[in-house]
Amino acid sequence: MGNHAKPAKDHAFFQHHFNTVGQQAGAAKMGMWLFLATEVLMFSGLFLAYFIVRALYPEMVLSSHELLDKTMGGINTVVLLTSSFTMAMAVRYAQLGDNKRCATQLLLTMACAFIFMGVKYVEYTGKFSHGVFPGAFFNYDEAIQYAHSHGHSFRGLPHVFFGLYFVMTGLHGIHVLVGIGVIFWVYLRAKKGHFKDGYYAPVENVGLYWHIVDLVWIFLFPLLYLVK
Amino acid sequence: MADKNENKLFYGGKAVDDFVENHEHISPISMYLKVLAGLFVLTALTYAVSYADLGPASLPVAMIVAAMKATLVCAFFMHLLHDDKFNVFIFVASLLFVAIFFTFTIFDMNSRDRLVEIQATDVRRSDGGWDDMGRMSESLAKNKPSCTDGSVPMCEQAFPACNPEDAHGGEHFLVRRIENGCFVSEMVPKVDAKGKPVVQDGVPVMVDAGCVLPSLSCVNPHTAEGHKAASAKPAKAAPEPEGKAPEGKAPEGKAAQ
Amino acid sequence: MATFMAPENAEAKQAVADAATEVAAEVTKAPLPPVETAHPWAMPTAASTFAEDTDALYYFITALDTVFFVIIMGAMGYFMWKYRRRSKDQKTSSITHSGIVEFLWSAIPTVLLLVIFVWGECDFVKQSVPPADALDVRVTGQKWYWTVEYPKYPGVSLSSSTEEPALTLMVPKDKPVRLTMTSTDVIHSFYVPAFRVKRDVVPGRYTQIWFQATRVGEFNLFCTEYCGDLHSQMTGVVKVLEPDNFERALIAAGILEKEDGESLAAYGERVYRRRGCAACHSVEGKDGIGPAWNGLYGRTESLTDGTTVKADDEYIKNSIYEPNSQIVAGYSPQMPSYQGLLDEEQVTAVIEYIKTLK
Amino acid sequence: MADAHSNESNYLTATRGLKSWLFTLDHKRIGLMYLVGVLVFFLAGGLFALTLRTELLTPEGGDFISATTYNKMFTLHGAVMVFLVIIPSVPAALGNFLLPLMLGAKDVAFPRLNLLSFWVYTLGSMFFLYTLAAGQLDTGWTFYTPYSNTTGTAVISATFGAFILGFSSILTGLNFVVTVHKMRAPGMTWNKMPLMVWALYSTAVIQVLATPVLAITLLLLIVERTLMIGIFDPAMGGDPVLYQHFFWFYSHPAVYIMILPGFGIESELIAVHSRKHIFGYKAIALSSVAIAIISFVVWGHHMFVSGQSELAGIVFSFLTFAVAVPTAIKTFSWVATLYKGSIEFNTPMLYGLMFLFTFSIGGLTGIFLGALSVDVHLHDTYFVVAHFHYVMMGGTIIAFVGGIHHWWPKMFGVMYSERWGKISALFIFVGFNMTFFNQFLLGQQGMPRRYWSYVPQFQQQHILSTVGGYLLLIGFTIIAIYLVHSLRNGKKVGPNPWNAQSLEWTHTASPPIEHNFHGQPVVENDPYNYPEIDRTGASH
Repeated sequence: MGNHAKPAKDHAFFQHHFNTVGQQAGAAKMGMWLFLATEVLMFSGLFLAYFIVRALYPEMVLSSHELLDKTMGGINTVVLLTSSFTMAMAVRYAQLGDNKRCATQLLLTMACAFIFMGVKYVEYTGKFSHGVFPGAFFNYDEAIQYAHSHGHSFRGLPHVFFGLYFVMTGLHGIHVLVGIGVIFWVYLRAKKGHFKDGYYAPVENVGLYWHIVDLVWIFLFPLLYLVK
Repeated sequence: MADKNENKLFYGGKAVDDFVENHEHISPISMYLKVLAGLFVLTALTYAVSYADLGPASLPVAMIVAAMKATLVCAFFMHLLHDDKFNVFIFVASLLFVAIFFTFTIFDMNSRDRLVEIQATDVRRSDGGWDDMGRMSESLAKNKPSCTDGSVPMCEQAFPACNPEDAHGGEHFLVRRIENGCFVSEMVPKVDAKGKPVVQDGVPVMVDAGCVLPSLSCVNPHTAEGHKAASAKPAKAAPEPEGKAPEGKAPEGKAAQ
Repeated sequence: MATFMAPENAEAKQAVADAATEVAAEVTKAPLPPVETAHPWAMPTAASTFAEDTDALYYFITALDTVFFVIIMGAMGYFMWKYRRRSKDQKTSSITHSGIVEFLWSAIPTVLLLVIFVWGECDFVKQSVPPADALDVRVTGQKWYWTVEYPKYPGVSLSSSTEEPALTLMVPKDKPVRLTMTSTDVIHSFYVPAFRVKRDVVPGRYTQIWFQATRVGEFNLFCTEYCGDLHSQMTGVVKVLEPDNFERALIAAGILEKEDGESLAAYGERVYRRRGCAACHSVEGKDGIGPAWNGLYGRTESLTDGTTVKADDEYIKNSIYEPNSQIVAGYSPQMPSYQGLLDEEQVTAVIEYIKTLK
Repeated sequence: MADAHSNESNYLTATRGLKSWLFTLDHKRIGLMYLVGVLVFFLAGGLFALTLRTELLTPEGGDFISATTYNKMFTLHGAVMVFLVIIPSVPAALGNFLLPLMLGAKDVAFPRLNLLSFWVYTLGSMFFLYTLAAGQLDTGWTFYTPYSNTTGTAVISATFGAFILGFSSILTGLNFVVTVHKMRAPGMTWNKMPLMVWALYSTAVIQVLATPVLAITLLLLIVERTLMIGIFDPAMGGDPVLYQHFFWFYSHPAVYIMILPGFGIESELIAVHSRKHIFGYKAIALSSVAIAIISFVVWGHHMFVSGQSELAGIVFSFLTFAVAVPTAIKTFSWVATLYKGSIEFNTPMLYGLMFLFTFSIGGLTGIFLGALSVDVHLHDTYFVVAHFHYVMMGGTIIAFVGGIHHWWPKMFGVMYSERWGKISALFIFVGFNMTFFNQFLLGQQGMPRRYWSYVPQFQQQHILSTVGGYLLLIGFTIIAIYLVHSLRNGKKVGPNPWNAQSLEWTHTASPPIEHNFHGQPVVENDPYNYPEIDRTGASH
């Protein structure tokens, strides 16, 4: 791909304080990886809280998580993995300078993200309508009835589990929403044909961000929905 | 002396001729498709496994599958396989620090609970006296069933029971106790299945299948409402647990739920 | 579990009562005399077996630190004088590093630090494992007083006071004592400098310390984990007694009963001081965490729910047993219930006492 | 303030108007704006501290402020000094100004993120100001649960402020790491970077790795307070000691975020003003990185008596001693740098030497607190207060003040009054030691921290401490006056008044031009290769 050399510094999105385009792109990507490291550490706090609560109240976590809908979680996993794939494809087309195909893939990614949030909405409202709120707002009377009607029973303090569930999936959901925002931003830029001549760092970085959102979900799904 | 470098280009500390550096790796679509297929297969696997009751193996299995999926995403979708090695290092380092965070905290939590169980512990009985829980849990530890198995609970002692009733619609209260040598906290309805109140004088007195769960005076910091254990009467003629280890009555204990 | 046996016959009872009165006069003198003082440059009075160990290590580190500090500052001072700039073009050495010197000043501190670690660790382990025959004491921390009970002596209870240094813990000399502690609200920390023991008191859990006192006397007890407004008043007095006197003195000081000939109001005042009421309720008109008690009786109070109530016997009794059912406007629901902590007679005495406060 | 040697405009005069500052992408201007913010909050935090000290003149509480006010004051003093002053002081203020200059870069890697970081800092500080208006905060800067869950003060706005400030810190750290990796001038190998850059780099690594955990901790605390989900609050089934793990996993590395940049400044001060090559360059550089990493495994020493398991306490104690070694290496190396030097006692160097004195005390007293059995006695007493003030103030703030004096001519092209500089340094030296040395003695006798009233036997030392506090106020006031005075009336200086050898002195004017350098500087020299060094080889 050495055929798009531009000799001068008149590259459209080149920033003056860098020496070369390669330096600029390398710096942007390294910055993104550092940001991803902070995301990993931030979510790690929640995962640690989960493991501690699980160790303190094993039977509580096991009895509570039965109330979550595995199928909905599974659908969301598939949706998010697909979106990761389309995102990777978008980066590929941006690398090739194919703005049109890149935009299409970004659009598909956003569609998946919206489906994900839609399923989450259904899950959340389903819980809320039966008194399953986080923490102090957890309505034990309604929630116990709801659990019994599904053949489950709580042991211990389900308000802690659902508190964690809402915080973990909520923070992840916020990341999905932010993701939709930044994907839309690169989508607009792809529409304008910005990505060419080896300049594709924004798509790549948004892609990295989107994949980390996916990664977090890959762990959230089994821990919250599946594990016995 | 600086001026002589005015028009030179440098990258990575070395003078370069070409303004644009190409170092990207473009993977074929087929590879992305293969990865996606792999991810779907693993998802199906973990979903299916969750229906098979693996017991304690369930968590490690699920985590291994998730780690495999994460590796696929990182290596191919995120291009870590072909990326600058330092970016790989950053990512691995972040995982390393997560490991530090987890290891030390969990180490403390684990070694602490054991200590509390062995040494800490005397619990005020409802009559104002104290029981030595340390000895109770010692005797329990001898033939202790798995902590996660809640099917044979023995009601030994209640921990400070608190009453966040305002927070919970007023029909339940919180009880912490030791069960099979494990800490268990529960929200317990104020009225048991037969409609019998398990609260007397605003005090959580659990009377369940022959076990008396006396509790400490408790304060809910949110309402600062305090309660103090009053007299607790066993439903069946269980012996008063006057400072005695409860082996005698433990076997006929029944689950509170 | 050995339990304290009440004396059987009348004679023995009388003997205990006499001794108790005698010691009571000694221990309930208020305020207690100022506790230990020491030279500002020295460690505080050493009154437990741990104190000697801890102080030994403390002085060892002090000596070591002093040596190192003198070396570092001595070198610095000497260089500052010797190599001060005398002329603008004064030549300096081209030395940039020295493997052997750098190795030595890494290795020597490492070894010394290891010694300190092992020393501190051994003492710490010793402090963590109480002997089996230790006297059991229960400590409850609460905003902002300590309650101390002795399982071996049912009914004996000591409390600290935020108003004056109050007798909070009594222990025999030369006997190991094990404290099992919990808190009912926020984290507190139990600290007796003279014993060199400290441990946080955590709500929802039990923590434990033990010590063996080596010296008869009175010592400070501090709360060292910040716990709110009266954190600095959550102090008490630890009294170490000869083992021979201990039991009698403890019972005399720890059982709160109306004495013969004592007026109900006077008894109420003793309850007020001994059961932590003073932490929040002033009797001099300063409103604290709770309303002041003087002029309270018979007053009409407006409550947070907008209703009003007359502060009569019924209301006060209810406020003691179910404190948060009726909160006076301007206050927050913070008071713990005294159900089971104060009996009917004590509540009546407190009400009588409130009546006398104008 | 135009450059005395040419008519060329510099970064201060390149553009004009408030907007050109508030929306600037120039790292030097952003650094200066940070500097102003940090100094304003330093004043506020200092005044809170003086209020506390004044109250502590007598053993009885209440002769100046009430217990409630006292608690709010020490909380605000701690929170403001930690989150708004010390953490951004050296990295965000001086570091922003210096890092690209020292590396020979035109700017940091992400100038827009840099500006964002400043605005996030401003937003975070607004939340702190809002906290002041909305009932203040009385939890202590550590926000321990369950106290912070139950107190009636404005915990949410304060923790949210700290949460936001965390992002500012992360953005700065991220920017610095990338800048050091990608923006070094040709010839600037890792071994030719000034030690200030090494220190900023190590700091940035900690900022990136530790701060996100603070973010999630504070977020959980906010959720715990609003929704009561039962992670930290024992009344809801949580564990208050778990909160302490979460908090100290960030906050222990954070004390190295605070002190490491101070080490960097110290290395520069000692080397430049004694005209000697820094002794043990590699040891100092690598020990910065070692400290950065080890700092992540010692947090449990804040919890020796908190109900953490004894076993965990022992492990943490051991690791704590491990972190003392690299610190000792640095101190010895600085002293050795003075050997056979040509030491000039100007104001920056006085702070450099003062740092060695105070930081040595701070470091050596840390050994007491790392030793388990001794810590049981000293934990949460004034000994701890004295120790961390010797490290944070005697270390970071003294180095920061020294750094301001050292780079003042570079920042503004003017020199301050050397005589007043020395006088104020004397005030600060005496005042500081008078304030805090007594507190070691108070602590060893068992005076608990955060006490509003105390037993009378401690009064004498408290009085001394308070008087020392006022001496500090005088010292800092003098500094403020002569520095501001120098801006208009100071003597103009050339590009390199100290005759230093790092790029910010040798390759650009004072003040620097807008884009730092004409062309791309190429590094040929070691940053500590001073002309006075005797190269005849006979110096060993």
